[in-house]
Amino acid sequence: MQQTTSSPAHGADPRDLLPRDVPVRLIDETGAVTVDDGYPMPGDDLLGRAYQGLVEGRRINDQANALVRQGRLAVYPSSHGQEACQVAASLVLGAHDWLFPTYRDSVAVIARGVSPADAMVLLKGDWHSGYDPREHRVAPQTTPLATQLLHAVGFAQAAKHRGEDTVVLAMCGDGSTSEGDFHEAMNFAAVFHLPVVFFVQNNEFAISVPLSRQTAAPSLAHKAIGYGMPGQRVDGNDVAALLAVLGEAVDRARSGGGPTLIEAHTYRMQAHTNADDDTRYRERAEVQAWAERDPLLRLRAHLTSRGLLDEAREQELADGAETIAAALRDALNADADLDPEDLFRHVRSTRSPQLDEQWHQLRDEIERSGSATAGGHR
Amino acid sequence: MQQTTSSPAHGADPRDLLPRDVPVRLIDETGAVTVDDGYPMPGDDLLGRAYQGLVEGRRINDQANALVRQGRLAVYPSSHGQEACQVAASLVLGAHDWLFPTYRDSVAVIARGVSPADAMVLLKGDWHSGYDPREHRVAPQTTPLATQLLHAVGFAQAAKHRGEDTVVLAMCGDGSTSEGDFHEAMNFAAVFHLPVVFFVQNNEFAISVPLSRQTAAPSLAHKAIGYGMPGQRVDGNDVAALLAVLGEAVDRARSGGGPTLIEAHTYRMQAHTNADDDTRYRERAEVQAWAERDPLLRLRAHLTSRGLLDEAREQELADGAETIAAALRDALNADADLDPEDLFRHVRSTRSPQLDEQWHQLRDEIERSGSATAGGHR
Amino acid sequence: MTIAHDDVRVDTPAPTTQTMTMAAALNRALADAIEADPEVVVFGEDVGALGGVFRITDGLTARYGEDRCFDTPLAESGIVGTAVGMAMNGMRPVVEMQFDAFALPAFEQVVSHVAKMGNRTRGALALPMVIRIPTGGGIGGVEHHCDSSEAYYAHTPGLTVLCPSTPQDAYSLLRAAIASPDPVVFLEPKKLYWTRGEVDTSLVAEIGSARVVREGTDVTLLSYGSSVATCLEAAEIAASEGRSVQVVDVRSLSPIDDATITAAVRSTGRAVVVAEAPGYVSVASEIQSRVFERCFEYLEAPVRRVTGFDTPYAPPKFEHWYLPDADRVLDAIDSLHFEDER
Amino acid sequence: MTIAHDDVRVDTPAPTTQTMTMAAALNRALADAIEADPEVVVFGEDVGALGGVFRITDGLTARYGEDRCFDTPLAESGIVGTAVGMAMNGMRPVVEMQFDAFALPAFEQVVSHVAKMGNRTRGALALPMVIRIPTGGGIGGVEHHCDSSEAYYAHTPGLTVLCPSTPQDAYSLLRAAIASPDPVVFLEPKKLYWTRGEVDTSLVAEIGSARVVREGTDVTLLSYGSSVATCLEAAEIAASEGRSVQVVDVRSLSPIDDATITAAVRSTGRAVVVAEAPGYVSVASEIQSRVFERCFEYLEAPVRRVTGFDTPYAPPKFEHWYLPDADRVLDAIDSLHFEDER
Ligand SMILES: Cc1ncc(C[n+]2csc(CCOP(=O)(O)OP(=O)(O)O)c2C)c(N)n1
Ligand SMILES: Cc1ncc(C[n+]2csc(CCOP(=O)(O)OP(=O)(O)O)c2C)c(N)n1
Ligand SMILES: [Mg+2]
Ligand SMILES: [Mg+2]
Repeated sequence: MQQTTSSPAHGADPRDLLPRDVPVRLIDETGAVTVDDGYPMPGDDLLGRAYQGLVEGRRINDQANALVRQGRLAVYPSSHGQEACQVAASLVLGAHDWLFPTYRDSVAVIARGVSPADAMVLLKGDWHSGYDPREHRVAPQTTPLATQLLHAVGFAQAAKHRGEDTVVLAMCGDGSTSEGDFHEAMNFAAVFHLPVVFFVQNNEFAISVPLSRQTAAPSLAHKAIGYGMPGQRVDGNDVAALLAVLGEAVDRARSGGGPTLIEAHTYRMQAHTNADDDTRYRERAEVQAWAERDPLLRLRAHLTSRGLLDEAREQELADGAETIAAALRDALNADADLDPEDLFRHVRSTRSPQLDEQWHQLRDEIERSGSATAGGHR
Repeated sequence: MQQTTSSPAHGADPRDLLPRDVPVRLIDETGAVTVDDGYPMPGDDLLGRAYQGLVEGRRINDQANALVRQGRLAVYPSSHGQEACQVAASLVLGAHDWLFPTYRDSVAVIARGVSPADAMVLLKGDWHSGYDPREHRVAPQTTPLATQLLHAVGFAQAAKHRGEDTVVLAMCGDGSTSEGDFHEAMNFAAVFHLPVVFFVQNNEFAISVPLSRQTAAPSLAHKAIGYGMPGQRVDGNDVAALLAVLGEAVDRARSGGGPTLIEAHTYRMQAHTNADDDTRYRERAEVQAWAERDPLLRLRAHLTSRGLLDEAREQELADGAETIAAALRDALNADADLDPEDLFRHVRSTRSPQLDEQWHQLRDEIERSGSATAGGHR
Repeated sequence: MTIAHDDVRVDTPAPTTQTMTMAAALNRALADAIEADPEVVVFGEDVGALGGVFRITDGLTARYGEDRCFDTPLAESGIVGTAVGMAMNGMRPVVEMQFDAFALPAFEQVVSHVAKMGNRTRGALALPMVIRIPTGGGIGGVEHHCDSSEAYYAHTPGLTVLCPSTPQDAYSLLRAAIASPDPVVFLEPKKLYWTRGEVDTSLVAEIGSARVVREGTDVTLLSYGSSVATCLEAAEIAASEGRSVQVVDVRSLSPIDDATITAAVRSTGRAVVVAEAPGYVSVASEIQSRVFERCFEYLEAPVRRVTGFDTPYAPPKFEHWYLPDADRVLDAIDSLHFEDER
Repeated sequence: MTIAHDDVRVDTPAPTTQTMTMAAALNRALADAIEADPEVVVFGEDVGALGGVFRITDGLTARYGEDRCFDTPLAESGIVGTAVGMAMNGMRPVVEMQFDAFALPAFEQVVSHVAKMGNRTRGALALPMVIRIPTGGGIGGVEHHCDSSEAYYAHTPGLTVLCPSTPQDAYSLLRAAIASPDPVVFLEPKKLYWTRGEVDTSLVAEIGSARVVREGTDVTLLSYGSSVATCLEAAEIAASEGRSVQVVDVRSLSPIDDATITAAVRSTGRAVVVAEAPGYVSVASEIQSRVFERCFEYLEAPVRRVTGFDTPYAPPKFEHWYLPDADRVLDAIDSLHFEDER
């Protein structure tokens, strides 16, 4: 393990670590280009792929919400409105990089290649996680807030130890920056100078709690300097800006420049999950105002105005998204074949005699009841 | 409880929250004055009291070390070299303010009025804490790192709730800034805009681990902006600068200006505790270099050059310190009268039947053994 | 009289006894405590405008202001740690953790300070504070939302640990907890939040006392929280099979009411301990060993325990296999060497 | 052959059996593991240049470089959380917590991830990692330096919890822990660090197995860690009084070796469980209830437990009253209804 610790920037002005006063933006709300000296506009091809991701991501969010209403998913924390962040987080990573997502980042997980049905296993309740993390290099979606940031750091440390040039992108929400683990993760990454990009989706809320109750800082990205890493703010509904800012951070990480903290300013357009009632804590007008800044509409306007998108392509993308949604519906409408013995597998690699006893007890119960679906026996 | 959350500085430049590039200093290593536009030199009377504190603090550190060697104290984490921080932390507080110290801050605790013997009860092993926190408004010295910072914040929140103008000064070391609780405490204090002064004694080491392994930040005070509070750096061996910088923060807190993070650059001149062997991890030359910046010698030179200190006064102060040391010696050489039943008192306000049973069992054992000092009975 | 959750009124004197859900009873207890004592403050994540993810703090901020019920930053150690500081300074904080597993970041504060500050200072800084934790499963929650963590707290000297099984106890134990000069971990079985029952708001429970909730002569079921209902269900079935089953709600997990428990088991000579948490090193195994110790000469059969398996809590679709149910309790009863079956 | 701590050599083939302290045995186990497997890394607070506050990692950085043994920032959740990430990425981290109480900030990572990641991912990300924790008292340490926290870990499904009582077990259990594909909490009794014994470095212990350390026919003492010595001392005294005492070192606290324990107690019909931690909801009470359950028909008397009191750990000057000693164990033995005393 390379234990090079980066010493406080010698010569360089520490203020260079501060984020901009205004979030980086490359495409404005009307779809028009905003030229930025520091960040180039991503190429057309990348923008096109991003648009496809947005269309599919939006469709997946809608479909998952519908599946909750139909009782096929226990719960779904939608990223509606945050799809630009989701898609960019996936597109900036190389095949051998790793993503560390939260419960809200299903769209990013799917954009990495995980099948929507596998990504939904957790929320369907068939198991705690439904994909092999190694296959698409995506860690299990994490619920205990900010804890995954430390896993990401350790993961990067192991990669660096082996001399691999893996970059790790770790996601969390604005509320999660208040947790102690956020602090420890940022600090470890900076002290060990690791290839980690911390990507905070500041969607203004942690369930019901607004950003103003999470922090009094000028911005969340202003925390970076306190760890000695650069921080940057970006318009979280501008996928072009996200690709540029995240891309730069990934490049820096890969070339040995250490970690970066990026705050995307976005908005959670729907309730925290279906179990939440957001009318209790925010005005409809506020939500409405953000609808105008929709990431999908914005990129559509941009691409259309530049002649990169026409109705035929729109239809093609819509059809593709519909196919994905249909596959997800089918998968979730099918009842998985669950094996009660799974409860006792993987507690440890070797089953203890105690767990064996417990499994035998359950097996007897099930046998007596004559069916594996009923728990009881009388 | 006033739940005013301070919103990200409107208008004001967030960069104003950054500390200086160079720590504030009012008296240099030779004792000469360094004029500073931002911070006035404390008055002669205050400097005089500070000098007395330094002399007494140094004597207490020496005496406690001796008591460890004699086996009268189990352990002593000395603040030798950090006495300026210790004394200033106490002097800037008003009678109704509160101090939240760590295990290393015995000199600060004593400077608040706690008797040295009471302050040493923890280290002697007679109980976990030896003074009534309310009497001198000093929380128990805390060992689990950074945890006391949260207590300080909650304490200040309660004071604010009652409309009291209490200021709380909370101390920790450089290493402790890496703990999650440090982060959560800073953040709560800033979000609730509380009258807390966070005072970090950066003595370059956390036991054996040097500052470079704790942080890659330009300075620890650079963390403040990430919470939206001002940060400042100060020469931790210059008691005048400490009084000025801490005093300003206390004033700000008292007048509703919210919390401040202050980093004092100092040095732990001795091993972490007597149980530590610092030759394993640092060069003698480094320690020697810091001896030249001794806080006591520096203030002595300053006061002497200004005619505020003469040999008679020195002798008087030395005698006073010797009286304190003698009292400490006497107190620690006396064996406290320990009552085994104390084990069962204060576990809860009312003793449970189970604890009653356990006490009766112990009492029987002791009675059978015929002596409360022997644990056994055969 | 059945009143809806939203009907809870505290401005005007309410009748002493009402039917309400456990959630409403808890809400009422918090409101009454806030009214009764100006030092009581309620805080945590989403407890303000939202009223908590389970709506236990519903309406408190609206009625009593941000001063008395407010949201904090998202940091559990921060919540518990600042509560410690407030309690040191004369307040009575009642904090909410959102789920069992999300109380874990505060564990150092709980063990090293909440449980020890009073002891450390010889009572000078005893901490009158309550940590409310929605506990347990049976609600189809995804990972981290259904754990039972009472063993961690009950093992820790210095903590009082309570767990109600009825709306009445929810009310009167929570009032007792808030009134207590000592720190209390108050475990609220999520599964029971929407069960209804009579609540007499003039009752304050006694900490450290168990309650016999059903008399019986053949066997004693010892339980707490959501498992009490499982025991009552099992007792009912057993009765129809001619077996007289006594049910004790332990409810005070620390300190525990040895007297009531011991008397109950001695009277029947047989006992089963039932709880949802994994059984290994658990409150259930503690109760089991205490009963063995104290009732050894009275026992006709070994004391049994029916608990969650020693696995991580099951995914929603596996929950029905995981959770102890009445059948599993009846199986345990059947194993108690009854003469009529020998 | 008695060799000093500093003499541990790993560059050249050492004789298989040597006399050494438990501290040296642990150091040797770490060094041998680092040499045997390039994926093993050791980290924590002060484990580098200092060699750990107990010198267990002494010399590792000097010999194997910063790559293999290094200091971290002062943050326990950070240490355990990054270890989780490393283990996810194919390494075998062995982390040191400085004292029991200072492992508590990492508790959420331990319970919600270390214990569950393998389960969550159906074994795809089982975590081969070891958390070493110096445990227990008897060293005159001030508050927070003498706690025993095995109950917290043993209760948590998914964790393996080990606790050696001899230098040999320290070596061979730690090697087994590091070799295990599963996460292990490895509790090192501080009080025993400087006790000496023979260590055969060719031995790797079996996780999940208890060890009969003294044969006896009248009563079985069940114990682990520093209490094993207390039991052996009591057995010695009892022998001089004509009582034949068997002593079992449980050593694997989770999973536990029911077979050995049950057979031992059945052979004597009497048992006392001895441990230093507070007894309430403890590993001791778990063992006690398991023995009651499994040996009920064989028991001549109730199983007793001798444990720490249910109070915060005592200040140094009170420690001799707090800690279970041989006399207290002998008292418990005396209470076991021996016929010769009836
Ligand atoms: C440690 C912890 N505490 C509390 C929770 C409960 N919880 C789940 S999501 C959430 C809000 C998170 O807000 P944020 O980090 O902004 O992410 P967002 O949901 O907005 O994407 C809370 C409090 C949790 N999962 N983990
Ligand atoms: C949570 C926690 N982890 C570890 C320790 C052990 N420990 C005691 S002091 C210390 C070093 C603290 O360094 P620093 O904060 O710089 O304070 P200093 O000792 O230099 O005054 C450590 C690691 C502890 N007391 N608490
Ligand atoms: Mg958010
Ligand atoms: Mg330090």
